[in-house]
Amino acid sequence: MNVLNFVNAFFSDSAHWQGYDGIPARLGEHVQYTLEALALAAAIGLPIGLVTGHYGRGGNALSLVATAGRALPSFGLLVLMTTLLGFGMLPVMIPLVVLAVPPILVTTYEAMRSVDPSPVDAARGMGMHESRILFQVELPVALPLILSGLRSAAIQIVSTATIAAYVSLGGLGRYIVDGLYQRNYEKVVGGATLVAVLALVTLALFWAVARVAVSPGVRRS
Amino acid sequence: MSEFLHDFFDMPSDLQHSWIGLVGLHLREALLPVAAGLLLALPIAQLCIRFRWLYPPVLGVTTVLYAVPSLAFFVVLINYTGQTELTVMIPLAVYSLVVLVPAIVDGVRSVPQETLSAATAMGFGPVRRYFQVQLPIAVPAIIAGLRVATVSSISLVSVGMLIGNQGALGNLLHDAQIYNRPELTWNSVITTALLAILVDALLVLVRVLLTPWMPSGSAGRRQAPALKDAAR
Amino acid sequence: MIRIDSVTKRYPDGTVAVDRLSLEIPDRSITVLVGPSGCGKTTTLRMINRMVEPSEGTILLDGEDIQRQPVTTLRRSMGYVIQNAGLFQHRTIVDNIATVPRMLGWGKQKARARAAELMERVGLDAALAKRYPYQLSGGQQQRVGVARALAADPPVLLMDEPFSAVDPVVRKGLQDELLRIQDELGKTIVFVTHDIDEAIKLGTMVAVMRTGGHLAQYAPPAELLSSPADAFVEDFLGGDRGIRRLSFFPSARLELTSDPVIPLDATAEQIAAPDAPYLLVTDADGRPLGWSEPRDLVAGDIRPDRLLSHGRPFVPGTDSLRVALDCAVLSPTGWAVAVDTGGRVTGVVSQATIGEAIRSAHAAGLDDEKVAG
Amino acid sequence: MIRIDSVTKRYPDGTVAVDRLSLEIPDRSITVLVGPSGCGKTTTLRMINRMVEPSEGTILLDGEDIQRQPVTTLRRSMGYVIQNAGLFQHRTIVDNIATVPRMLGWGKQKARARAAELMERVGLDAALAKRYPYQLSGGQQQRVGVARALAADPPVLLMDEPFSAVDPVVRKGLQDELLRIQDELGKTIVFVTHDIDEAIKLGTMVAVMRTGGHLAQYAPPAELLSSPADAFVEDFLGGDRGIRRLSFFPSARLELTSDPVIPLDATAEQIAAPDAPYLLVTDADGRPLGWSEPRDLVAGDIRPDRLLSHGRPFVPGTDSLRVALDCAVLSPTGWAVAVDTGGRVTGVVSQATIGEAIRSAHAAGLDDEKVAG
Amino acid sequence: SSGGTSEDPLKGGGAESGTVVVGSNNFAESILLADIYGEALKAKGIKVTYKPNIGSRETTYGLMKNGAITLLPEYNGSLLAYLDAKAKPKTVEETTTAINGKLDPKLELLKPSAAQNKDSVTLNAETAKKYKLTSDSSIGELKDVAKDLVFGGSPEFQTRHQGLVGLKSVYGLEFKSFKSLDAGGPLTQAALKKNTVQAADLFTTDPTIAREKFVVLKDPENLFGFQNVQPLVRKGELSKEGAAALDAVSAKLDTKALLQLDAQVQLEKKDPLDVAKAWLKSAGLV
Ligand SMILES: Nc1ncnc2c1ncn2[C@@H]1O[C@H](COP(=O)(O)OP(=O)(O)OP(=O)(O)O)[C@@H](O)[C@H]1O
Ligand SMILES: Nc1ncnc2c1ncn2[C@@H]1O[C@H](COP(=O)(O)OP(=O)(O)OP(=O)(O)O)[C@@H](O)[C@H]1O
Ligand SMILES: [Mg+2]
Ligand SMILES: [Mg+2]
Repeated sequence: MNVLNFVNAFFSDSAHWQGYDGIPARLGEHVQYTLEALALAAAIGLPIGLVTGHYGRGGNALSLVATAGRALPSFGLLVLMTTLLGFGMLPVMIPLVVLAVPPILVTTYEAMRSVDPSPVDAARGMGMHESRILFQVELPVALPLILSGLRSAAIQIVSTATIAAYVSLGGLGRYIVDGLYQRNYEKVVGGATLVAVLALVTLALFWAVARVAVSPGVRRS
Repeated sequence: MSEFLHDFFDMPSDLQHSWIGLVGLHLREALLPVAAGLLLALPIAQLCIRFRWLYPPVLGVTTVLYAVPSLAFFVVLINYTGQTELTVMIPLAVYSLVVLVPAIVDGVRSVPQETLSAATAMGFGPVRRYFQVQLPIAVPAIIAGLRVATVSSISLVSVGMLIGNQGALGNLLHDAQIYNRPELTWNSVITTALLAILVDALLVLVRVLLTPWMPSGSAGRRQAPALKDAAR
Repeated sequence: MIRIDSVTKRYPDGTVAVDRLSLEIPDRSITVLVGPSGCGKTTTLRMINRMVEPSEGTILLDGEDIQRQPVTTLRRSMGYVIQNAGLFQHRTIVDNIATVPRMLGWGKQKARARAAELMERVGLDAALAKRYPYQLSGGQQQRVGVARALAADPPVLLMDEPFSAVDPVVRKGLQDELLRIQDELGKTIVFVTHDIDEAIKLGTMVAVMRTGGHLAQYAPPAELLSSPADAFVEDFLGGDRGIRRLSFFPSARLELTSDPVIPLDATAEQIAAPDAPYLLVTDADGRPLGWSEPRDLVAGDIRPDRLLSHGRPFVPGTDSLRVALDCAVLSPTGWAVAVDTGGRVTGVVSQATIGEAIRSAHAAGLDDEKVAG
Repeated sequence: MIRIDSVTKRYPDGTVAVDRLSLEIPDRSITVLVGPSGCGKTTTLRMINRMVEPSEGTILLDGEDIQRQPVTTLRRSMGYVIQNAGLFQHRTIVDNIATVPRMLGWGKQKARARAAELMERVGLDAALAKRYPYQLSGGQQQRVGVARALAADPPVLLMDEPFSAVDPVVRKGLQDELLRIQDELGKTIVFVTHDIDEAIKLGTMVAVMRTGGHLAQYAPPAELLSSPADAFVEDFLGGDRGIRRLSFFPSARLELTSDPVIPLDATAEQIAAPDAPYLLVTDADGRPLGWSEPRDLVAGDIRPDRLLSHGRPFVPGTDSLRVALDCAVLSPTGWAVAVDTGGRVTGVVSQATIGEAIRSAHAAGLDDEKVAG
Repeated sequence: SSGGTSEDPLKGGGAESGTVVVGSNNFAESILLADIYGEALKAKGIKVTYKPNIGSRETTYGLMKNGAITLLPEYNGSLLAYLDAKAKPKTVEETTTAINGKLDPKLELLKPSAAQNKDSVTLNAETAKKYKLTSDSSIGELKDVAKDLVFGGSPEFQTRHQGLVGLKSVYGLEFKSFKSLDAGGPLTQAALKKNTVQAADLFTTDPTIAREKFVVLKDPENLFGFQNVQPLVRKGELSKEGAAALDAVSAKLDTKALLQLDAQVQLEKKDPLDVAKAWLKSAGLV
C-alpha cells in the first residue's frame, strides 16, 4: 500500500519533527485554531440554542439560520474574508465559526426540545425558577445530545481548519497544500493522517467528557 | 452599477464557462456525488439494519473518512483519477455517506413496530415490506439527510479549485486573486450559497409532495432527525 | 378449527414464553386469551400465523399442520389486528384497507370497492376514505385496522389487544361493534387482552393464562365466574364475580306483578287494594313516576314531586338479571321497575323474586359445580 | 380551604377550558375532579398552583387570594404529582425526593434524611435510594413522585391523573397506599382522574365535570351513585350504580343466622332440626365446606366432595353490603356465608335479608332523594 | 523525501489526436502566455483546447509527460532547475542544451523568446530601508539579517533549488521562517505589502513591484538562472506550421511587451484571452 508507505516515510523523517514546519508546531497551531473556533461557535450557538429550546420558540428561524450557515461555502468565505480583511486569524475564524454554529445551535435546540416535558412540568409545579429549570432539569438531560452537536462541530472544524493553509496560515493544512504544490504525496498523506488522528482524538475526548459529565441516570436512557 | 454587474458576471476566459455554465457544472459536481452516495447508502444502511453489530463500525469508518480533509482526498485521488471532476466527486460521495447512512438507518428503524408487525402478518415478504412499507415511511428522514448532504456537497465543491480549475464556482476564487478581481469572490460565495438554499428548498418541496401523509402541524417536529443530521 | 397441540415456545434468550399449551379454538366464535402482562398471550397468538415459530408441538388449522403451508399464504388467510391499529401511515384509509386484496392481485377498482364496503361495515364514514391515518381519531384508526384485517374475507381473525389504547367509552363502542360484526360474519376470532372484563364481554370461550405460559383455565365466561379453577384465576377475575355472572342470565322469565302499579289518577280503592308496602305511580302513558307508601297517597291529589325516585327501570328480555338486580338494589323500595322498550311499565319485581330467579338459573347449571370449595 | 370562585379560563386560541366554575374544596380530605377528556380538569388543577392563570374569577387559599402570593412560594406550599411521575432522570431517587427541601435551603443531610423517611412512608425499599429513575418500575416511580411532592410537608397536594399510566393491579395498590397516607397525614388533596371508579374509591367529594369546563355535579360518591344530577352524570357513572353504591354500606349490622350451619360430623338430629332448604357443612375448625339439601346428607357419612360450592364468603364489618350481596348471588343456594377474619363461619344470611338491609340503609338516606324521576 | 516524484501516476484528460491541448500554471502570466500560444495556433487553423490554471510545475510537467497536455509556456531556467538542480548554465543556449539533456524524451523545447520573467528575492520598501538595501544590492547582502526575516513564496518554492534550497546553498541565507503563499500572486503581494513577510519571491514582471516600490535584489550567482519564456511541447504532436507560429510569437515577445501585457491583465483587469488576441493582432501575428 503506497499510502501506508507515505505515512511511514512522513513520520519517520526526523526533519518533520522540528522547526516552525515540524509536526509539533503545526499540530499546535491546528489545535489552537480548532479550540478558538469551537469556543467562539459554542459561545454563539449554546446560549441561543438553550434559550430558544427552553421556550420552544424560534425553531423555524433557527432552522433557516442553520441552512443559511451551512449553505455558505467555507472555502469561498475564507477567500472572501481574506480579501476583505487581509491576513490574520479573523478571516480564518469566521468561516470556521459559520461552519460550526449550525450544528451546535440546532442540536442544542433539538436537545432541549426533546427533553421529556413532564419533569419540567413537575419542576415548575414545585416552584422552581425558569433559569433553574433550564440548568438543573433540562440541561443535564439534554447534555448527551448537546455534546454530540459540539462533537460534530469540532470534527468539522478539525477537518476544515486545513483550508487556513490556503491563505498562508499554519496548521496541518500546511502539509496538504504544500504537498499539493510540491507534488509531495508523503506530505499530503501525512498531513491527512494527522488530521484524521486529531479527529479521532476529538471523538475520544468527547466520549470521555460525556462519561464524566452525563449522569448515569441519563446515559442509560 | 451596470458596469459592476457586467464585471460581476464576466467570467475570465480560463474558466471556459459562462456564469450559467459554472452554475450547471457546480450542480453536477455537487449533486451527482450525493446521488451516488444515496445509491451506495441504501444497501449499506440495509446491511446495518439487518446486522445491528455492523452499524457502529460503519459509523466509525464514515466519520473518520469524513474527517479527512477534502483537499487531501483530492490530491491522493489524482493518482488514480487524474485532474478531473471525478476526483472531486468521489470524496463528496464518500462524505455524503456519513449523513445518509444514519439518516436511512434511523428512518427505517423509526417505522413503528406495530406497522411492521401488521405488514408481516398480512403476508408481506421481507423485500416487499422494505420497499412498500419501511422505505416510504423513512422518506422524510432520508430527505432530511439528503438536504444536509446536498448543502454541504455544494459548499465543498469549491475546494476542487485547488487541484486546477475543478471547483466550478470555486474556480472564481482563484481567478479573483490572480486577476485582482474581488467581485468574483463575492460572486462565487453568493452564488454557491444561493444554490445551496435553492436546492434545499427544492428538497423540502419534494418532501412535502412525497409525504402527503405527514401531519403538517408536526412537520416541524418531524424535522428533528433532519436537524440532528445537520449536526454531523 | 384451530388446534394448538402441546406447544412450547422458548426464545433464544431462554425465556419460556409458552409452556406445553394445548387449546382447541372453535370455529365461528370468539376465543379470548387473557392473562397478566408477559404470560405469553402475544406469543401464542403469533404462533398461529407463524410470526413466531413454536419450539415444540404443532398447530393445526382445519386438521392440517400450519407448517405445511407457505407462510405468506397462511398469513393472508388470517386477518391480524393490533393495538394502535398498526396502520400504514403513508397510505390513505382506503388503500390501507385494500392492502391485502391488492397483494392477492385484485384489480384496483375491485379492491377499493371492497374497501368502501368494509368501511361501512365497521361504521366508518365514506368521507374518511381519502384521509391519512393521522387525520383519524384512535377509535377510527382501530376500526380501519379491523376493516383492513377483514378485507380479503379471511376465515380467521387474530386480534392482539386491539382496543387497549383507546379510552374506555370508545373501547366499549368498539367492543359492541366487534360483537355485531361477528354476528354478521361469523369469523373464527382469537382475541388477546389483559382486561378480564373485555374477555368476559367478548369471549365465547376464555383461556386464562398464567405467567410462564401456562393455561390456568379454559371455559366459557359464565363458568369462569362461577367456578374459577384456582386461587390465581379467582384473584384475576376480581370482585363482584357473582353479580357479573348475572350478565349471562336473561331477565325474560322473571315473574312480574302489576298489582302495586297504579295510575296518577288512581281512585281511593285502587290505592287501598294492593297488599304491598309501596305503590308505583305511573303517568297517563304508563311511564313510571315514583314510589310511595299507600298511606301517603290521596286519591285525586297525587303529587309527582312528592314521590320517591323509582330508580332505574329495566327492560325484561333485553337486560340481564344483573341489570334487574341493580335496579332493585338502587330502588329505595327494593322493587325493580320493568318497562317495555317504549318506557311503559310492564310490572314490578321484588329483590326477593330476583333472588329466586338467580337461584333457579344457578340450579340449571349446577351439574358443573358439584365440587365443594 | 381552597375556594374556587366563579373561575373561567379562556386560552389564547379561544378555547374555553373552564367556564364559571365554583368549588369549595374541604381541608384534609380528597377532592376528586373527574370527567371526560378535555373537560378542563387539568386546567382547573393548574389554576390552583397558578401554572395556569384564570381569565376571570378568583381562587382563595385559606381565605386569601392566591394572586397575592409570590408564585414560587405558593407552588412550594403545594405538592404536585403527575402522570409518569415526571422524575428527574439525572438524579437519584433520594435526590429527586429531596429537591424541594434543598430548594428551600435545607442542608444536604437533613434533606436526605427527610427523603429516606418519606421513602418508607410511601412504601419504597431504602435500597432504592441510590438508584436512578430508569431502574424503577412504573409503580415505584409513581411512589417516588408522591414522596417528592410530600417532601416539604406541604398542606396541599395536587395530583393530575397520577396513576393512569400504570397497570390496573399496581394502580389498585397505589390507590390503597394513597388512602393510607392520607389517613396518616391528613393533607388537602385535589385529585384529577378520568376514571370514575378511581374517583368513587378515593374521593371524599367528587366533582364531575362536563366538556366545556362546566361542573355537572359536586357530591360525595354515594350520593353521586344514588342520585346523579342528570343524564350526563348518570351515563358517565356507568352501569351497576346500585350495586356499586353498596360499597358505602357496611355489612356489620346484617342479621346472621347460624341455624343452617352444621359440622361435618353432625348427627341425624342436627341435620333434621333446622327448617332450611339448604345446610352449610363446616369442618372441625368451623371453616365452610359446602352446601347441601338436608335430604342428601347422611349422618356420619357426609362426603365433602359431594357438597355444593359455598361460593365466596364475606367478613361482616370488613366487607361492604356489596360483597355480601355478591356472595349471596354467587352462592348456588342464594345464601351468603359470613366468616370471621380467621375464615371460621359466623353465620349465613339470605339474599332476602341482605335486600332488607339494603332497603333500610337506603331509608336512612332517603331525605336526599325526595324527587321522583 | 522522494515519495512523490518516484512514480508519476498523472494521467487523464488525454488529448484527442490532432488537437493541441494548451496548459498553463496557476498564475496570471502563465495563463496569458498559454492564451497567446493557443490563439496563434488557432490562427493557423490548428484545433486548440485549453487546460489553464493547473497548478505548479511539479504538476504540469507530469501532465506533459503523460500527454494530458501538449503545449505549455515554460521558463527555461526554472525548468532546468526543476530537472537538474545543480546545473549552472551561463547563457541561454547553454540552458537549452542542459535542458535537452535532461528533458523527457517525449518532450522538446521550441525556440526561446527574449522575454524574461524570473523569480526573485524582493523586499518591501520598509525592510529595504531598514537594512539600507537598494535594487543595486545583491541577495548575498541579506546573509546576516536573514534570520530576522520571514520569507514568503509559493509552497513549492520551499523545496525547489531555485528557491529556499538554493538561497541557502548558494547565498547561505537562512530565514527566520517561510510562509507559504502563492506563486508571486496577490497573496504574496499583499503579505509583502503588509510586512507579514519581509522578503518574498515575486516575478520580475510583476507590475506591482513598481507600484508598491518593492526592491528586487540582484542575483549575481544567477541562482534564478535565465528565465526566458519558451514553449514546451510534446514531440511530434505539433505540426511544423504550428511550431513555426510559436517561433514567430517567441521572436516578437520581449520582456517589455510581457510587462505591459501583465499590467493589462493584473492592473487593468482585462481578460487574458482578449489581451492575447489584441497583442497577436498588433504584432501582426494573426
Ligand atoms: N423476542 C423475544 N425474545 C425473548 N423473550 C421474549 C420475546 N418476546 C417475548 N418475550 C418474553 O416472553 C414472555 C411472553 O411474552 P408475550 O409478549 O407473549 O407476553 P404477553 O402475554 O403478550 O404480554 P403483554 O400483555 O405485556 O403483551 C415475556 O416474558 C417476554 O418478555
Ligand atoms: N395551552 C392550551 N392552549 C389552548 N387550549 C388548551 C391548552 N391547554 C388545554 N387546552 C384545551 O382546554 C381544554 C381543557 O383541557 P384540559 O387539559 O384541562 O383537559 P383535561 O380535562 O385535563 O383532559 P384530559 O383528561 O385529556 O387530560 C381542552 O379542550 C384542551 O384542548
Ligand atoms: Mg402482548
Ligand atoms: Mg388532563
